[in-house]
Parts: sequence; structure tokens; C-alpha cells
Amino acid sequence: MSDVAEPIKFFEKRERAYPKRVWGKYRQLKWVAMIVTLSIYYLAPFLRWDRGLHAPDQAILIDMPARRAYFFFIEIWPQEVYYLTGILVLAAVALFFVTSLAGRVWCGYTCPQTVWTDLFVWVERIVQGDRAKRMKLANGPWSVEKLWKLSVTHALWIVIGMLTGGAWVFYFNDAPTLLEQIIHFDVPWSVGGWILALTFSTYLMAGFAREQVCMYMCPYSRFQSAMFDKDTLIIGYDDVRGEPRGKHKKGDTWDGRGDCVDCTLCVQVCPVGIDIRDGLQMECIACGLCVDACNGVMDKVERPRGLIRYDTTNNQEARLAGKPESSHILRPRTFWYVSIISIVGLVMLYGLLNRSASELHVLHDRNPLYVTLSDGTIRNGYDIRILNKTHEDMVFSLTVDGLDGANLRVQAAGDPSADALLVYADSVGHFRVFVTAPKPGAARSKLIFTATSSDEMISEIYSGLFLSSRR
Amino acid sequence: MSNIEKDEHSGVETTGHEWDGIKELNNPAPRWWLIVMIITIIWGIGYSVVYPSWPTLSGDGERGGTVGTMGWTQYKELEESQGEIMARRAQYLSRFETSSFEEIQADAGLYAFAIAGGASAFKDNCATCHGTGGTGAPGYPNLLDDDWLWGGTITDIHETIQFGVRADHDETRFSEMPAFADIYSAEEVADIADYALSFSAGGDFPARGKLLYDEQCALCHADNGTGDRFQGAPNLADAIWFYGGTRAELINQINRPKHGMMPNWDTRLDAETIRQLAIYVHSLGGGEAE
Amino acid sequence: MTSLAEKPNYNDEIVKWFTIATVFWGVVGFLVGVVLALQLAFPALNVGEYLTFGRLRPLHTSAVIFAFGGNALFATSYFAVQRTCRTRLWGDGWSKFTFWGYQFFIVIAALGYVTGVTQAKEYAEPEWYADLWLTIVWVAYLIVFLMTLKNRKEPHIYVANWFFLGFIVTVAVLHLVNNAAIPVSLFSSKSYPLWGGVQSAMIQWWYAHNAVGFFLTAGFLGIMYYFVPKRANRPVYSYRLSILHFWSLIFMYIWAGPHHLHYTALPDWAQTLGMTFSVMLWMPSWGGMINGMMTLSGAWHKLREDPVLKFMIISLAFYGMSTFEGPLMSIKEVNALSHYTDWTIGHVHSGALGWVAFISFGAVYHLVPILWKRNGLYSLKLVNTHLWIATIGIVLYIASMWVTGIMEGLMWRSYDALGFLEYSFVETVQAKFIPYLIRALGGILFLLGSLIMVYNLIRTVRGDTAREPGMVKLEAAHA
Amino acid sequence: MLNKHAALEKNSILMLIFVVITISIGGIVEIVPLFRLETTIEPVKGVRPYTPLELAGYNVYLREGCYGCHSQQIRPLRDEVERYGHYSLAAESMYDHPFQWGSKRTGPDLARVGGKYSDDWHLQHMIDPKSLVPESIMPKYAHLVEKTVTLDDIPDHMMALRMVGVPYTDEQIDNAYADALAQAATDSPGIDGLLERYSKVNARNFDGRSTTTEMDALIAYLQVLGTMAELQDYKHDGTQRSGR
Repeated sequence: MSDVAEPIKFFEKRERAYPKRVWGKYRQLKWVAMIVTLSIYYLAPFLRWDRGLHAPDQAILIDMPARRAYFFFIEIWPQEVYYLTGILVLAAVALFFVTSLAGRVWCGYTCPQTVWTDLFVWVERIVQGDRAKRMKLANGPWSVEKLWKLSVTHALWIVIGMLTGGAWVFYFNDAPTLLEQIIHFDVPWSVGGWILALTFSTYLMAGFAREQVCMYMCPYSRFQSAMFDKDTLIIGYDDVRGEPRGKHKKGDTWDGRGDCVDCTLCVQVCPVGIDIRDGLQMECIACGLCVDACNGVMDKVERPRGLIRYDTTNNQEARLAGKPESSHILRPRTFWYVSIISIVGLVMLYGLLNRSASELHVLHDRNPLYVTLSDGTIRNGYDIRILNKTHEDMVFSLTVDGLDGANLRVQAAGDPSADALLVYADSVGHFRVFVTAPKPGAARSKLIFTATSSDEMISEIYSGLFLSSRR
Repeated sequence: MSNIEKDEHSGVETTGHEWDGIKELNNPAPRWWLIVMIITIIWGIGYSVVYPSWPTLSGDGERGGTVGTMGWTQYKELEESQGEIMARRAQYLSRFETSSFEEIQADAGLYAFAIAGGASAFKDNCATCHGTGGTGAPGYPNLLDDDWLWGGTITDIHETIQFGVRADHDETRFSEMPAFADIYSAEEVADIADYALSFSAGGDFPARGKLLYDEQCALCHADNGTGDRFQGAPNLADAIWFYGGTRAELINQINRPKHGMMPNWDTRLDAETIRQLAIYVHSLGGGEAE
Repeated sequence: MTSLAEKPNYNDEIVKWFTIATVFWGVVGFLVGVVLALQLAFPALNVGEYLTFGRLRPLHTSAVIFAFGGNALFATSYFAVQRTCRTRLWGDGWSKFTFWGYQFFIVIAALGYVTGVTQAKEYAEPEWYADLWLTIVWVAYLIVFLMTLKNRKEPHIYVANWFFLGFIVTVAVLHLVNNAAIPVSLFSSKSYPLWGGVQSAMIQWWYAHNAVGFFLTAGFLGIMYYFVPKRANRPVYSYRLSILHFWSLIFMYIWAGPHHLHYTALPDWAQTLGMTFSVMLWMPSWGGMINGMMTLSGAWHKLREDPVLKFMIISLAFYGMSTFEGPLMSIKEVNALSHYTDWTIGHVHSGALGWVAFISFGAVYHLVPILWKRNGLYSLKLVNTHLWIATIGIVLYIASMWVTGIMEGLMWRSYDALGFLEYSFVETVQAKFIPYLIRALGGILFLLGSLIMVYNLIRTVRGDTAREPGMVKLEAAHA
Repeated sequence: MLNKHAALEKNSILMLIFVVITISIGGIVEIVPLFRLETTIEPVKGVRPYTPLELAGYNVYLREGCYGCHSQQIRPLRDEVERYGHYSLAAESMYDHPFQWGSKRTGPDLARVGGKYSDDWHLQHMIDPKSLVPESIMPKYAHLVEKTVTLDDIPDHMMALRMVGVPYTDEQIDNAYADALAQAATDSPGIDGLLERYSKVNARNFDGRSTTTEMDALIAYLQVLGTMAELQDYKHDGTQRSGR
């Protein structure tokens, strides 16, 4: 930019990273993480869970039209969505916890953005070859070879993208049925739209945007960086051991020089394209591939492994000062995080275990508040809702207490008796109820409604009101 | 720009300006930032073409704005989404038309359908006189209690709604109480009122009151004041008074009876709506078995 | 570095006052917020006639936005403009007037809310006399700021000052148009706004959304542009990005107001404009986040040690999250579900607590040792404690509100098999009880954090130093 | 382009001018056309300015900050139309200075609450919401029954409203005080004048107290909400049903 005459570019061309293949234990861990996370993602919708006749048998299902969510033995109704708050809080604190312990390992191993990018790079490598070949292909002129290799790569990416979008919609529909529909190209518009959108965004995010998402866009990655302290494991290059770096020929002495042979493999394998030897940088996602690369080189040159390794700032500083390493996994922060996670987890568990199988709601009429009948008695009207969250039809009996001479009548089709209110499985029973009583002394009297299931296993109580005239 | 220097960390040049020690790097903006912005702008333009989005100079178009290529308005969207719900309900309509009141009362789906339809029609057509809650007002019957002028079975209610009361229809329900002020003296009327009040309140009554009542009133209101629904004669023996239950109000009514009127709805509402209304009113609490 | 000999005699006295006011009103605003959160969970806490939710809510929003945020903006803009212009703040008397004038405005506005004097327009509740007074104060602010810019010793105006200037001018325009009103009489506190019905709605949300856009975004980006590079001791990442995102941000933000009025009686075309521009606003908003984040590259290690810098980076992260969530919620289909629910409340607080308050805390922690000429803060450990308590508070808050909002939206729209509404309104109210408790807990933690800050700052001003080896050194380097 | 921008960076007034221009465009495009009333406000009959008592009630509603929890805007979404009634029209709030559409439903929408519940219900609910709806989280407003509504300056209020475009007639302003008292009393001699000056007025003693209280005013206001417009004549007439 020193040449002022040159037209000024407002936008920077991106330096693409072409990560080189690497072998080692962190790479293996990453493969395992990828296989596990992707398998869960792709296969989970096909797990079945028997809930009886009246509920879907998909283990994990979000049924939007019916407003129900299923997760194995848990079933969530809309008014119970607040459990999600607990899950979100748990997730956030767990992320804090893991990050304070081991840095951005979430980013490096399990974040969908990283996992899919890794998958896409793997495809790229299979079709186009390793780093050098890919760079040559990308920078070389157009040729038949370049054309077909790029076409195959992109075609495969799009296929993966479609599978991704396809798997997503299975969580919201009955998976086997939908799969059959997809095979017959007979999918509802909304489903097709979701598949398209996710295909496109997967293709874009993992194929093109890649590490830029983590660098610029993802707020959580920035958030995590603020969670580091000096006892957090980070990827560290051992300056003390490595410098001064330089090329090394077999047989030369190692005296008076560092162990780093400046092979730049650590840079070549890096998915975000940084040089870890410059110290930890904001781009680093703690994936450990440079550790693997360096360890391989150290084995070859017969020096000890761990020139680059998961390390803490405290240890780095201690070494620099010539002191023994001293890092602490147990520290106030980790203690607090674990405490919060345990408390929230226990509260949620308690809530889930004590989740009632039914609910009783009573809405008093607002217009009119009461009716005077011909014999001078007073009648109040109520809307009763009995929620049956079980998977079997249930019969409830409804009673009122607390008011002398109160008489209850259910107004519904077939004139059902208040002793036999049928509420279908997994649904809400609405009943119109009239309570008649001799005029009470007070304008407002308490009236206790009780709904009891026929097997007397469930009994819900609602404290309501009976209104009358003031005089 | 003499102060341009190279940042030692990134190797990028600064712009040469400095404020309180703060310098600026001359980095270009990230290209993806521009690309995403352009995508959102293209999307915005596309959306503006498809949906109503810009005010027109002339004031023409959808409420003064351009009409999108799809002709979309939020009100059309409403109609479409309501259509889905209506379709869910429509499955009941055809069965409703062919079912008797008894059949409807026995079928949860049809019954709920009738109540919902009736409630909706009630708000627009009946609430003006009978109140939004159906409690009525002096001269306008309370539809929730168990006291009926013309009967409280669904069939009775249906007929009342269909043909009205003292309405302009051949089959309308009709009754007329004479104005007794033209026949009796004020004292005599007061005695009748006292006797009529005793049906519900008990206690002593003037003998002349009973005499005149038996002579003139019992024919319609019955000997014990319980009224006669065939003639629309109110029950005088219960706790509910149509035109007010004070002695003065009663005397007024005997002297110069008010005669309420209810329109016949057969010309205003379709037959199914009237049936729904009958079921709805019957469900309000005072409905009687056939 | 500018040589010290040239350093003008900066007017830091006025910055001190505004800083004290920031902290004071911040605590008041958070406290009232906690009371409101508890009132929603336990309505019995609505005591008497003057302290009901309806009257306290404007007190909370105004205390946080205008009293806490406004004073923070005054303090930081007065501090930064002097230094980036290398000149003393123009007009000592004028700036003093802006201080007392602004505090007076806050007090008369707040008294009005509690006694029921209100225009009943969200975030524009002060009545006509308070509005008139604020106009005078605001013009004085503009003059002080412009005159200082005019007297600058630097050839260029620094980017932070673009944002401060944009914020001051635009807020003036918004304030004047939205608050145009006819008082019932000269001696009546009551007035009727010029605009009614649909125009009133459009102008009000044009105002309110840009109060967010210019008061809470542009103004606070000004804070970010001075304090982040200063604290990190790094150059601003990209001058060109500054230009691009400044102009695109102020151009597009203005259009976004109608997204508060989706599916209302506002004509469709205006709603669409609100939506499309909100989505297009995504990248201009993120420009500020990118510039701030990337400024820290090269100073990344400082994040491990300097909790003040952590406040700033977390605030940028929250800024990024809420400026992504905003465009998302402006999409009609999403808005149909989210509007009128607690999702909006959660969204606002992720911006207000996460972005606005955190960047202000960062700035205040940076300012206090400098203003009172101390070697550093009393305790960086306490800053760290504040940071984490407040962060957990925010997480509890936004997680519960976000989920509650979705729950409400789903329940309101639920239909049963016959095609009738499944839930009554009051059932949704009942279902919100537990999330309301979690939200209140989040608010209490946030308030607690701010009290820790107050303690830390008082000790700092008194000149105390906690024994935290290695920490003070770092502070001193920046002072 | 960078050099051109430098000109702005060196001149604060120029920058100020550019900022003002930049921020004006959006506002002008979105706001100005809305003053073309014939396209903005739907043709629907029946909407009239508030009676003096309703206006006093509207001001109580504003004063208590009801808009913080209650919206008055039914969106054209099927669940809202079903729950609350016909979607709101621009015409229905055209005399509201300021509008009360709200932004949050901590409580239900009130755009069509008029006539939905009885006066008795409103009275009791305002005195102690939990006594009628145990789940309610609304504050108590019992003090409104104790306070006589201030009507002395109601003509001034109407005059101010006339200046901002609400079509109050001289006659309405002159009789404002009497009309307000007449509306809250049963069998008041002033009722005929009130009915003559305002269409479709609910006139009765709303709170059962002998004085004209703020509760009277507020209930009078609530009971007229959403009832003025003659929606049956409105062309976009969707099929509306409302829940209980």
C-alpha cells in the first residue's frame, strides 16, 4: 500500500488455508470426535422409543404442529419448555468450565463448524491430493483435470450438505416415513425448503467460509478467549527448548541451538493458518494438529516429543523463570463451575422426576360472575382443563369442596357425569362446569376443585373461587 | 502521510495518524464482510420486489405502497392460515347439517363445533340486547338462569330464535297482557301486586288481591303464579323478575305492561347458524332436557 | 507517542463527575430492574399506588438507558474527545451545565414516572417540560463537543468521535420529532403528542429503535473505539472498515424501526422496509465487532491477565450475538412468534447487560485510576469476580427469557385437534413463574456484581491497594 | 474515495452535515407518506373521539403505565383473531395521542376488551386481580375507586387534542364536564345531551360508587375499546371468532 498511485483496495483477498495431512493422537481424537458426533447427528432420528399407541415412537422428535418435544423417556409440553432454560444454562456453564480447563477444545473437536470443515477438507484431500497438490491445482491454470477435480469436490460437498439438511428435518418429522417420502421426491414444501437452506449453508460454511467463521463471526469463540486464565491449557510452543530454531542435518550437533528444525509443518497442518510459534493467537481453535505434526518430526530427528504441546501460561512462565512447573486444575473457578453445574443439574433432575402427569386448570367465568337461579340459589360457571400427559386415555372424577351445599354439573356432549370425565392420551380435556350452591354469606368463597384419576394414582387440586352478589 | 509505519506484530502499515497513542492499521476490510452484505442487499431487493415495500409517489397500490409480485398482503395471509383451521372444522359442518339436536348433543366434536359457531354468532347478533355474557337486562331475558318465558329445551329455544317474539312473522311467539290501569283502580292493582309478590316472598296478602288475581291473572299465570310457557306468561313465584321485582315495578307492569320484542332471525341468519345458536344458548347453564 | 510536554491541561474534573453519576445511576437502574423482576414473580410486591410495575418500569428503562448509559456516554466522550483532539474540553461552564442539567433532567423525569406524569411512549416517557429542558442540555452537549472538535490539534477526527458525533446529532433529531407535543396548559404537566394513531406508532418506533441504534450502539461503539485500542495498546484493526461500517450503520439503522410493528395496522410496505433494512443492517453492525475483536489480535495474551479487557471483549461478543439476533427477530415469520413475548426482553437485555453495561464497566474501570491519579485499581481480583458473577447473571437472564418467549409464542398459537385454541392466556402467565424466578436470580447476580464494582472503585479512589502481586504493574503501564 | 473521506475527517461541520443527511433519508421515506391519510387509514365508519369520561380513563391508563404489559393491537394472525377478535385497524387508534399499541403482552391484549367482560368484573379485577384470576400477576389498583376523577380541566385537554387533530366540536368541549358526569351516572338528565354528542356511548354507573371516580373513567374507557368501528361493513372482513 506504500504506492499511493495504486487504487486503494477496500477489501482484502483472503489467504486460503490448505491444511496438510497429519498423523498422531490428537488427529485420531479428532477423527473419533467426528465419527461420534456425526453418527449421533445422522442416526439419532432413527432411534425408536415405545410410548404406546397414542404417541410417536421416535426417540428424539420435535413435533411442531402438535407442540410436543420427545427425548427418550421425557416428553415436553409447551408450558414446560422452561426446562430448556436449564439446558441452556448447563451448556453455557459447561462451556465455561471446559474452556477454563482446556481452552477452546470445544471449537477444536466438537463444534459443528469445525467438524464439517474437517469433513470437507478430507473430501478435498481425497479428490485433489494433499496440501501441495491442492495449492498447485488452485493456483494453476484451468485444465480438464482441474475442472473435473473441482467438480467432483464440489459435487461431493453438495451431497454432504444435502445429507446434513436431510438429517436435520428428520428431527421434526417421523424419520422413516419422511425418508420414504424423500426417496419418492414427495416431500412437503417446508421440508424441502429446510433441506435446501441447510444444504446451501453447509456448503457455504464448511466449503468456503471455514475458519473465517471462527475468526470473525462467532461471538462464542471471542467469549471463550475471555475465559482463559494462566492455568488454562493452551497450545504452547516451548520457546525455551525450541529457540534458536534452524534447519538441522542428520548427525549435526544439537548443542547451542533449539530443537525446532523450522520445518514449518506445524504451520502447514494448521486449519486456521497460523504459526503457533508466534505464541497463542486469537485464531487458534486448540485442535492440537500442530502438536501431532511436531511430535512426528521430533520422533524423526530423535528429540523428545512435546516441543509444541498443551501447556499453561503458568508453566510457560515458570520455565522461563527457571522454576518448577505449577499449574492447578483445581482452582476457585473450576470449583464454582462444577458447583453451578451440579446444582442446576440436580434441580432439573428433581423437576423431571417430579413432573406431574397431569394438570388441572380452572378458569372462572368473567361475564357474568354469577347467576341467580329461580329458587334463589347461585350458580357459577367455570372452564376446566385437565391435561393428560400420559400416553393412555384416562378417566377423571371432578369434585368440589369447601362450600356448603355446592353441587357440580358438567355441561358437555353426552351429559357426562362429573365422575367420569374422559381425557384422551396426551391431550387437554376441556369441560364446561357449573357449580350451584345456596347463596353464601360472603361475596367470595373459596372453592377447591379436585380431579382424581380413576385409578387414584393422580390427584390434582386447584384452589378456586365461588362468587356471589355483595348483598 | 509521513508517519506511516509498520506494525511489528502484523506487518501491516498504519495510516500515519495517531490520537492519544492510538494508531490505525491500513488493513483492508475482510472480503467476506462485503460479500455477506451484498448478499443481504440482493436479498433485500428481491424481497422488495416480491412483497409490498416502497411508498408510491401517487399514493396508489397497497395502502400507498408498491404491490409485490405475489400480491401478498398480511390480510390475505390471515385468510389463508384461517383456511387451514376452517378446513379442520369443515369436516364437522356437513355432519352437523344432517344431525338432529340429540345426535349433536351426544357427539363431542359436533357439540364443540356448534358451541363455537354459536358463541361467535351470539357476539355479533344477540349480545346487543342479551349482553355479551347473556345475562340480559330488565326487559331482556337472562339466558343463563333456569327461568324461561317460552321454554328452555333446545327445540323451544330454536323456535324462539327462528321466529322471534312479537315479531313480524306468521309463526312468531305472541302474547299480550292487558293494561289493567284501564280496568282497575290503583288500590285494586296494588292489591293484586301484593298478592303476586306473596308467591315468592310469602306472608300475608289482601283478600281482594287474591280474588282479582284468580279472576283475571290466573288464566295465564296459573293459580299458584307459576306462569304458562305456552303463552309466554312469566313465572311469578320464583326469585327472578323480568321487569324488576319491587312492588312499584310490579304495579307499573300491571298497569301498563311493557311488551318486549325479539326479531325473527330466520331471515337474517342461515338455518345452521340458528341451530348453533340454539345449542349455544342452551349450553349457557339454564338449558332444559327435551 | 505524543511527548508528555505537549499534553494539554485536560478537563478531567467533569469526567469524574459523570463517572460517579454513571456508577450511581447504574446501581439504581439495576436495583429497580431486580424489583421489577421480582414483582413479576411475586405481584404482592407491587406496593401502594406509586411503586406498581407500570410506574416503575419507565423508571428502570430510563435509569438504565438514559441515566446509566447517558452518563457513561458523557463521561467517555468528554474523556476521549479531549485526548483524541489533544485539546482541553471546550467551555468549562458549558460542560458543567451539561452535567447538572442532565442530572436535573433525570431527576424530574424519574419523579414524574413515580407520580404518574408520563407521555406513555416507551423510552420517551418524560413530559413536555422535561423534554424541553433536555433539548437545551443536549444542544449544550453538541456545542461543547463540536467546539472541542474544532479546537483539535490533530489533523483528523478520530473514528470514536465520528460515532459520538453521529450519536449526539441523531439523538437530537429523534428527540425533537418524537416528542413534539401540545401541553394542556402552561401549568399542566400533561401534554398531547402531535402524532396520533399509526403515525404516532411509526414515529415512536423510529425513535425508540434508533435510541437503541444511536444511543446504545453508535455511542457505545464510540466508547469501544477509544477504550479497546487504548486498553489493549494496539492499533485499530482497519481504518477502511471503520469508514464503511460507520456510514452503512448510520444509514441503515434509521430504517429499521417498523420491525417493531410487524403485522400491525401499519401499512405493509413500511413493515417490509423495516424488515429488509434490519437484515441488511447485520453486516454494518458486525463491522464494529470485527474492528474491535481484530484490534485485540496481537494483544491476545493480555486477555488472560486483564479482567478489564475481558469486560470489553465479552461486551463485543454480546454485541455480536444481539446484532445477529436482532435481524433474525426482524424477519416477519420469526417476529410473529417472538413479538409481545419475553424473547424481546431477553434480546434487549443481552444487548443492555452484555454490551452496553459491560463496555461501560470496562471503560469505568479503565477511567477511575486515571481520573483520580492512582497507580491502578484497588483489586483486579474483584474485577474478575464482578466479571464472572455478572456473566453468569446474564446467562441466567437471557437463557430464561429466550426460552420463556418461545414458550409463550408456542402456547398462544397452539390449536387442538378440533381446530380451537388450546391454551387460555392465563395459563401462559402461570407457566412463566419458574423462568421469572431464574430471571430474577440473574438480575440479582448482575446487581451484586455492580456492588462489588462500587466497593472496588471506592477503595481505588481512596488510594488503597490490595496485595495482588504482579497485577498492579500492568495497570500502571496504562495509566 | 479515501481521500475524499479525509475531507470529512478534517471538517467537523461537514461531517455533521453528512451525518444529518444520511440519517434523514430513511426517516423521511418511511414517515412522510404515512401522513397521506386516505391510504394509511382504512375507510371504516363509527370511530369517534373519546367522550370526556373515556378520555379521563385513557389518561388513567397512560398514567399507570398499562401499556408496559398490555398491547392494544390485534395482529392479523389466526390465533390472535380467534383469541381477541377482529384484527386492529389503523382507523381505530387514529384519535389516540399517543397510540397505545404496546410492545409486550405480560397481560392479554386489550384492543377489543370493550363489552367483553362485565363492569362488575372489571371493578373487582382492578381492586384485586387475584381475587378473580388466582394466576394473575397484575398489581392491585384499588385506589382508583377512592379517587374522584379530575374533570376540571377536561375541556383544556380536549382543546389540546383538537389542536393536534382530534375533531372535537365546540359543543362537545363546552359540555365536557356535564357529559363526563352524565356518563357515569344512571338515569342522569344530562344523558340525552351526551348521547346526542357521541354515538354508541356506554352510560352507567360503572363502579357502583356515588361519586365519579377514576375507576368509572377507566372502566368507561376499557368498555369502549374496540367497539367503535363498524367492522361488519369493512371489506377485509376475515372470519373472526373469539374465545371466551
